[in-house]
Amino acid sequence: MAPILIVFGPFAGSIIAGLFQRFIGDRGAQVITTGFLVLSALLSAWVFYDVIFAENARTIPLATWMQIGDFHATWSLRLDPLSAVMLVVVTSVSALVHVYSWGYMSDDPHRARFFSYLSLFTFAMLMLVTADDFLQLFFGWEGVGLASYLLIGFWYKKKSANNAAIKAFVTNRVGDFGFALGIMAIFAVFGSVSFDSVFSDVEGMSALSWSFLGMEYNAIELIAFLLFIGAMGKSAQFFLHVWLPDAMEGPTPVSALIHAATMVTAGVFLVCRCYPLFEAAPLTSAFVTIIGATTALYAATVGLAQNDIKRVIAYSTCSQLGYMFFAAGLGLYSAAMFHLFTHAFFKALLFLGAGSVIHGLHNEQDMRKMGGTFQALPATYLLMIIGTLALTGVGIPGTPLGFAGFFSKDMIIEEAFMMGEEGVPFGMLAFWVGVIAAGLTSFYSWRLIFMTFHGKFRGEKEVLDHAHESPPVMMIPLILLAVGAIFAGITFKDQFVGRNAFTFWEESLPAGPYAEGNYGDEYRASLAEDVLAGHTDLESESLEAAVGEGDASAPSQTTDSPAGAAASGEVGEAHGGHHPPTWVLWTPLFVTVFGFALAWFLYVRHEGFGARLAARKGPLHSFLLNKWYFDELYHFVFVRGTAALGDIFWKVGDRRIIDGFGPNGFAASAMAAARRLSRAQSGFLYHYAFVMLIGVVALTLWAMTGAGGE
Amino acid sequence: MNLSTLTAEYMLFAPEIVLALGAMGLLMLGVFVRDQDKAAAFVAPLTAGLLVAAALVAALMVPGEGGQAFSGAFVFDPLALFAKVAIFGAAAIALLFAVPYLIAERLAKFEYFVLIALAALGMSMMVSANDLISMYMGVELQSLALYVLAAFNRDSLRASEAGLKYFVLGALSSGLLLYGASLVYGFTGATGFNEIAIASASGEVSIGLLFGLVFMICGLAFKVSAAPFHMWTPDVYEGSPTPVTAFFATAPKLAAIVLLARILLEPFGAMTDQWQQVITAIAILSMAVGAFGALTQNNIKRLMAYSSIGNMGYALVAIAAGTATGLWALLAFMILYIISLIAAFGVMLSMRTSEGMVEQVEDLAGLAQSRPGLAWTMTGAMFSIGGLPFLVGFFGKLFILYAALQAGLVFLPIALVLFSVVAAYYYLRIVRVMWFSDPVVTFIGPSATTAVITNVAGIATAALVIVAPVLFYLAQNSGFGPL
Amino acid sequence: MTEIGLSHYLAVAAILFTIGVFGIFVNRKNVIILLMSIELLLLAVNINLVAFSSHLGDLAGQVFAMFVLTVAAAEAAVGLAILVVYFRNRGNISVEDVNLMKG
Amino acid sequence: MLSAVTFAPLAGALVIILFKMFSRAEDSAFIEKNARGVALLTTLVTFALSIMVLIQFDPQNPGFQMVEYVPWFTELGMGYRMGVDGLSVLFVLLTAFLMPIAILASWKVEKRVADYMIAFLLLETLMIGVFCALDIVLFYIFFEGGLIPMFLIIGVWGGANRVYAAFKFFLYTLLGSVLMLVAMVFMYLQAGTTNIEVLLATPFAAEVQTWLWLAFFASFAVKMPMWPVHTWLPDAHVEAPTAGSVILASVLLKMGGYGFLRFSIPMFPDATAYFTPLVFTLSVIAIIYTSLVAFRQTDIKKLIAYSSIAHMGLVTMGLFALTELGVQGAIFQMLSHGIVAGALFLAVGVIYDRMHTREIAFYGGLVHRMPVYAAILALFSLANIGLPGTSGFVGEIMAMIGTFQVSTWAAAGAAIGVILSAVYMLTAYRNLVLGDLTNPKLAEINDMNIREWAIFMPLIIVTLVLGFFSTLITDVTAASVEQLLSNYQAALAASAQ
Amino acid sequence: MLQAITFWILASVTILSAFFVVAARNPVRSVLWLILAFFSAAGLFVLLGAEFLAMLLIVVYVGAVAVLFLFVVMMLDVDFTELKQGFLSYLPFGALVSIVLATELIIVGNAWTEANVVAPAGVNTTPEGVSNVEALGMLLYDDYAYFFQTAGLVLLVAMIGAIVLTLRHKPHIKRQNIAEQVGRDRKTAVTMQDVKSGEGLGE
Repeated sequence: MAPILIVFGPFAGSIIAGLFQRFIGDRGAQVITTGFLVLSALLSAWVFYDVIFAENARTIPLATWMQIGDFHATWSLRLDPLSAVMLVVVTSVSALVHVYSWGYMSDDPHRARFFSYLSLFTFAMLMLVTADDFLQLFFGWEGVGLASYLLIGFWYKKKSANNAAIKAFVTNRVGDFGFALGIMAIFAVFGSVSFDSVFSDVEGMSALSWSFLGMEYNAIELIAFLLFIGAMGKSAQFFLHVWLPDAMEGPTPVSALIHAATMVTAGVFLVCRCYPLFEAAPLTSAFVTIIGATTALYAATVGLAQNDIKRVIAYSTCSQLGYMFFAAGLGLYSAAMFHLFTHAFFKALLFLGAGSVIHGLHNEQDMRKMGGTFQALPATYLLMIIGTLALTGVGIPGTPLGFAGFFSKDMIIEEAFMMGEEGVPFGMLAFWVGVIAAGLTSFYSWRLIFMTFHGKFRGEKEVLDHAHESPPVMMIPLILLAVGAIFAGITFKDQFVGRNAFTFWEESLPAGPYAEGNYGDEYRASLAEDVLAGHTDLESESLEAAVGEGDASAPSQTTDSPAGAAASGEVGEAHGGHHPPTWVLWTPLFVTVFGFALAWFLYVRHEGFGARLAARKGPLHSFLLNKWYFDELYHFVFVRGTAALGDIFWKVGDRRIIDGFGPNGFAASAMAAARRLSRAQSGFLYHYAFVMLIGVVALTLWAMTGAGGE
Repeated sequence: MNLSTLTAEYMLFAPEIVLALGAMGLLMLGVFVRDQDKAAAFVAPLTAGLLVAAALVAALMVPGEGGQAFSGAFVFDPLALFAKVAIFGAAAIALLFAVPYLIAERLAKFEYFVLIALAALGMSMMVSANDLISMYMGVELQSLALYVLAAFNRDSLRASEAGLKYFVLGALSSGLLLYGASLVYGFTGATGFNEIAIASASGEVSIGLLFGLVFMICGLAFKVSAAPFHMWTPDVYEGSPTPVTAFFATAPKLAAIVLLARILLEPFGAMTDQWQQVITAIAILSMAVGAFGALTQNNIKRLMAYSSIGNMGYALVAIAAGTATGLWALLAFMILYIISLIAAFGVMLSMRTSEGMVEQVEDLAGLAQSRPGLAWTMTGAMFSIGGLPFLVGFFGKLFILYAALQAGLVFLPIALVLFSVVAAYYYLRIVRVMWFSDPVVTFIGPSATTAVITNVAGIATAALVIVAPVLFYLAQNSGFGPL
Repeated sequence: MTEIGLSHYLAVAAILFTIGVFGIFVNRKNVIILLMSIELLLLAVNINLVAFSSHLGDLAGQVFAMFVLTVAAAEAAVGLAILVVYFRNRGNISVEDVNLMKG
Repeated sequence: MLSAVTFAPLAGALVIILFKMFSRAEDSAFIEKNARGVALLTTLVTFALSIMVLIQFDPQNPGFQMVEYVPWFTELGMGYRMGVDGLSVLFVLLTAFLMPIAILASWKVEKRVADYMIAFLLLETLMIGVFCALDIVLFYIFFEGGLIPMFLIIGVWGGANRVYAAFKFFLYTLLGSVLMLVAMVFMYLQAGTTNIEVLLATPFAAEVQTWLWLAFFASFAVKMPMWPVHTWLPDAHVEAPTAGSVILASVLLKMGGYGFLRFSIPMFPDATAYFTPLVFTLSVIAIIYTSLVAFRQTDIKKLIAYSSIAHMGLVTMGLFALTELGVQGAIFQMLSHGIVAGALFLAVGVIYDRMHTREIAFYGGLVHRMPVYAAILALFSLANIGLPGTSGFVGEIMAMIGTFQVSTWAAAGAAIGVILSAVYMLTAYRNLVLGDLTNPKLAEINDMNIREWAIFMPLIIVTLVLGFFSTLITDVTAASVEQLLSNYQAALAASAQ
Repeated sequence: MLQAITFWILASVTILSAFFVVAARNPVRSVLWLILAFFSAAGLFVLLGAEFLAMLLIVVYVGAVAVLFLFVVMMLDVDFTELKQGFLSYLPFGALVSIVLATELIIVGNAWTEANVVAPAGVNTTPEGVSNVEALGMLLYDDYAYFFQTAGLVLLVAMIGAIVLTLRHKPHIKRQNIAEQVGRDRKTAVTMQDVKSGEGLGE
């Protein structure tokens, strides 16, 4: 019952708020939706415990959606560690955003609609994460796309908002195009769309080749690739990233919830969910790595030059998603999920913090018109600093001291190095990109802080005078998120990627090379010894069970996946553990500090230097400011191209060719024939007689040819 | 020849006798009544009654299976029976249509009705002809009456021009027919169809016979207004008084096409291969002319003339099949076509404003609002003639397709349906004018008789559930079943 | 040249027939010539019929010709009547002018 | 039972006709006024009857059910035969379901109301007849007869360019179907019967099949319509009155798809297999081409019309995939499109009734005055896009999955169409509903009234319910589709030997 | 031989005069040429042994029909119209078609052989010792009575037609009505008018 309530509670809230606003008022709508969300969050926490620690992973079937022959799509709730993690992330962030929105949206006349959309989004996201088959996943996938569309375009009077909404939806659709084809391919290859039966058949199908668009591909590679296209769209990866910055047209809580913490991570979730497919598809995994790395670097560079506070964070999000993807591409699924988890807290924190700034400065988003606001917004300032520290991954390697991002991001960078060492394709590339991007991240994050809070205020005087700290209803969620941003890493490190990863993920994800390298077979063996020695408590029993299962699933991992092979094989034996060299551990911190220093130098020490740099409009700056001119390129190729093609098809194809030669052309020639016939009917007797005569002669000749021919 | 065989022979001829004597009686009656209008007023119903009586005599009095009379010059068989009943019926209706028109146009003369009766007699002889001479006499009896009728409105230049054109070209076609007949006679040595059948079936086909046949086909093609012998049709339809046009469009067409079918199927049944291609050519030309010729017409009578050319093209497709099924399909098609035509002409005869008759298509504008009953009837008639389903005309075409395909023809049926699509345009155009536009002129209501006949025919075009099976069984029992 | 057979008569009839047809479609002067051309047509047919009748030794052809003659007379009567009516309306009988209706 | 469903509307029409005939001129206003009521009542009764049919229908039985037979032209092998199977019963229901809505949507028609209602009721009889007929000639009569009332509906109550549209519609579709008529007669001559049940079991020689298939294709492709014979549809839709557009999009187009299912595929399996690549090609072209064209439309009805063509492309693609999913998806898509496209046209009708223009540029910012309308239009726009959770998605995805198994090209093309549908639909929605209310003429426009609510409610419910529980439909059609496909495979196997 | 010469003369006269019927500019001359054509055709009939028909041709055609033509030509005051443009361009093609037709027909005529004729059952031969007229008469009133009656009807139709088309009861023309004339008396014939002076008979 609880899972059902978690998922459908927000839905009910959404419906009530959306349809019965007239009866319950805006306040009622807020209370109801937020109430449902808080309830969901609490229940999610319970489910999280129930699934992961009480080992109660299960699937709750609800109803049949489609049933045709072998094709079976069901409505169900799959509760396993992966979805439990997502449940917690989604519901908790969503609940906080709901609460935050009480304050943020307090002046908006359409609050009920807003809360309805937010809850609708949450519902769709929950459907996505609890899906047990690809179809329901797709339902949630498109559902969040819809909610995102609605929320981006929430201020429907703004033309830019409407356009951004359409851009987001359509770009997502492009991704969904791949996803849908992926589903089709899955059904064509596996004869099923349910996760369990697909994943269990992967091995048998790994050699199968499949013809697609005239070419032969390895079936699994093909499927993984197509699914990844979907993930690219939703997670704003390179090529399909264009919508995310524009999505900032929506209200800030939306950005925090959808475009930072939850929806955009759905792509990562998808890849993790389908890791058996990606494990069996090395080429696609390599592609994932490349795309992830490219995105991480690209978004970071673009972030350097942006002036809109939300856009900076948006590119930051994009960049962080890149981290997650290249991690997943390298086989570091648990690390990717871990970063997803921590990222949710600090990125939501940053967005909401930015929202607080915007709220405080009366909807001012341009950082060039801010500065020196830390006195007016001290709490926000502090929280933003926490968020930035978490994002940039500040922490002392080798110790449990560090913000959330430190554990997750540095884990990814280090493991990328290790993968690179082991020869996993593009591992080293990913490592260096990760390092560089970390430096860039640090720079633009601190740039944001400095431009916003330090120095002199550059906007209109009145704005600063009226600047105010946000109300408690907005600050409390911020504080809760800040707590997460600080502690989520250290608390859950062992669970996600560390020693407890085996029992944490069970079969839903491989524990990852770090865990396997450090706590793998030897560790398990020693645990088993402990158990044999009589340390029987609940935890070790479950561990044993996990070990057993881990063994059962081991062969497929060790043989098929390079990561798995590396993890359980040579590395573990060679180094007696899974540890990168020390310089690798320190490099991220170093670049982070360097980035901070540079930002400080440019924006505090020599305040105005950055602005002057920007004012010079150098080619590099313009290139970055204009996001590498992607929008222009896409506008030219796709938007204009589509329009031109549409016009050609319509005006030339339909009107001139089809209608021109078809019905209208025929009608015209028929009328011409009719007029000619009508002229031949001259009214003169002798013409008539002559025609008759010709008829007679012709017919007799015709008859003679016929007679002769026989 | 003893008396009993003579009586039996004359019994076969009874409908004609009734008609001939009746017509002469009416002629006398008309002559001795001084007031012309009065004479017309009571000769008309009497003539209609006479025609009905003749039909009844044909249907009921002729004994048994029919047979041949006058040394085989005259035949009474199911085909003739069917055609006669239809001809007399159509003639009677055309005649009743005419009365109010003639009175309104100050043309009421009893001769009109007598001429119609005599024309019907000629047609009756045509469908019973079993000899070249009786064929010719029947054709001429009919034609002479029709020439006169075309020019009956003798104070109208258009009517007299129509009569003149019809006469000159008709005489030319008679010449062709005769020349063909003379060749056939010369190359077979006989004028009787029975003997010609034997001759044409034996051995090689001589070129003279073939020529004779083609000439005869040409002559008769004129009578059914098939292309390229159709040129008179639009002008004559337009120029003749409307009730005469209505008559032209129905009974004479049926008589001529039945005669043509009889000639081709009976005496020349063995030469199917030879005449089939001639008929095919004529049929395609007719369908094409019928389809395209009417597209630009604004005079509704002229339009109907082209429509008639096209429809005769369809009928020729049925003949081209050259089978009993084809004949059956032909009869079914013709009778359904005539029913639809009666409805259409009934409406055209109702197109009278306070200033006289109008006959432009545009004059029908808004009929659906001003006179919905007439509009529905005309709509039904147009869609029926166009061969749209759930109206009876569709079945006519269906049967023709059926017969043609059964006979192994493929090209003709396809041509038929394609031309019928083109033709659909102008039927739709009439419907469009009636329904889509607003009324421009107001019509004086039709007379009671016209209204009743028109509406009954209009309902019949839609009541295929009743009409089609009845027709079917009629044709079936006439001995021309499909199998 | 000396032996006159059926085909000679038929040839005469054919030429007459052609002249008759020719007269109909080539004539531009007046309608009455058309009527005469028609008579030529019928005459050609009659020659045909009589020639065949004579060569076949079958009288049916001659009887046929007789009826053709009869009908030709009737046709002439009706034709001339129509012509008169037309003349009364139109004022002349030029073939070129018989084109009120066309299209 | 089926005859009752079929001819109930005709009875209603006759009632109106009789009242019209036997009344004096001064009563005509009264008749015009009450014609609406009579028509609504008739269609509701018909709907009730059609539900009875569905209740009696046994979904387990793949064959024809509730068969009625009355001798009629028996010598020609014809007969009045009616019956439904899984392939057709839902179309009957769809038709009967949409008619009351169409009538309600026409409530504001003031011009020649009685004639209007007669035409619609006649049309309903013919449409239901198409789906029930078990005799090819009877089928043809219903199929083709429908042109007449539709011609009048477009021509009399249509927009400015209605004459051109009506003629184009009529002649185009007529041209397609006359060839089918020839083919039908030919089939009769081959098989000796016009009984569809028997014909389904009659094997035709392979070369004969090719020609017959092409002839049927000519008819159904125009009706669907498929590229490149689609150009009549935008014109017809644009000019037709709202209810006419609804019926045209929702039911008339489906006749083509139904025809493929009923005739082309089962009766000419070899030819079907042979021509499948052609159909796929045309379908994909249709999907992409018309989606692009739709994107550029300035007339909202035209946009929806082009969108319909694209969706029908998906249907033909699914049908000719000849996999269970493909066919089921196509059927589902047809039914769903019937609801969704109908609703979209109705939605256009709502604003057209108020402002009398369909130019997208005229509108903008409607949401300010018509929030409820905006929400409903959004729902159906999304359903048209094929958002999961609406009926639009289910058919699309099933058809595409089914096709992918056969042709990845076609499926990929269709998937591109899915992207494009979002582009044009959302753009149109933005331009109509969102943004500022700039046009002063719109300042007083009113939101939907109760009648309009009543029109949309059932459609909304059906769209969503089918979106979440597709088995409601697929279970009904499953047995028949399975039989269709197994017969098809068997026939192919037999001819391969 | 004599027969051949006669044939050639008659045939050429027939054809020539037929040609002049068509070609003559004056319709009166056309009629006269027509009469000549009939005469020579009658001669051909005699050559063929159809004496009765030859006589009939002269009596009916020359005596009635041609005279009727002449009458009408003279009654209708026809003026001679000039040939209009375009005629000459149209003539060659027309002539060509005519020649094709004539050639075809002559070829057909030459194709006649006895072999093609299947001796039919009902051959009507002229009995021995019976003249052509008598033989025809026997046939006409016996076997062909049906046609004979029909011919009567055709003539009836022609009569009705001619009358109905041309007979005019002109209402404003004074006609002599003898009964009325005879029945007049003073009462009806004479009326008394009281004419006042200076006013006249103003009606």
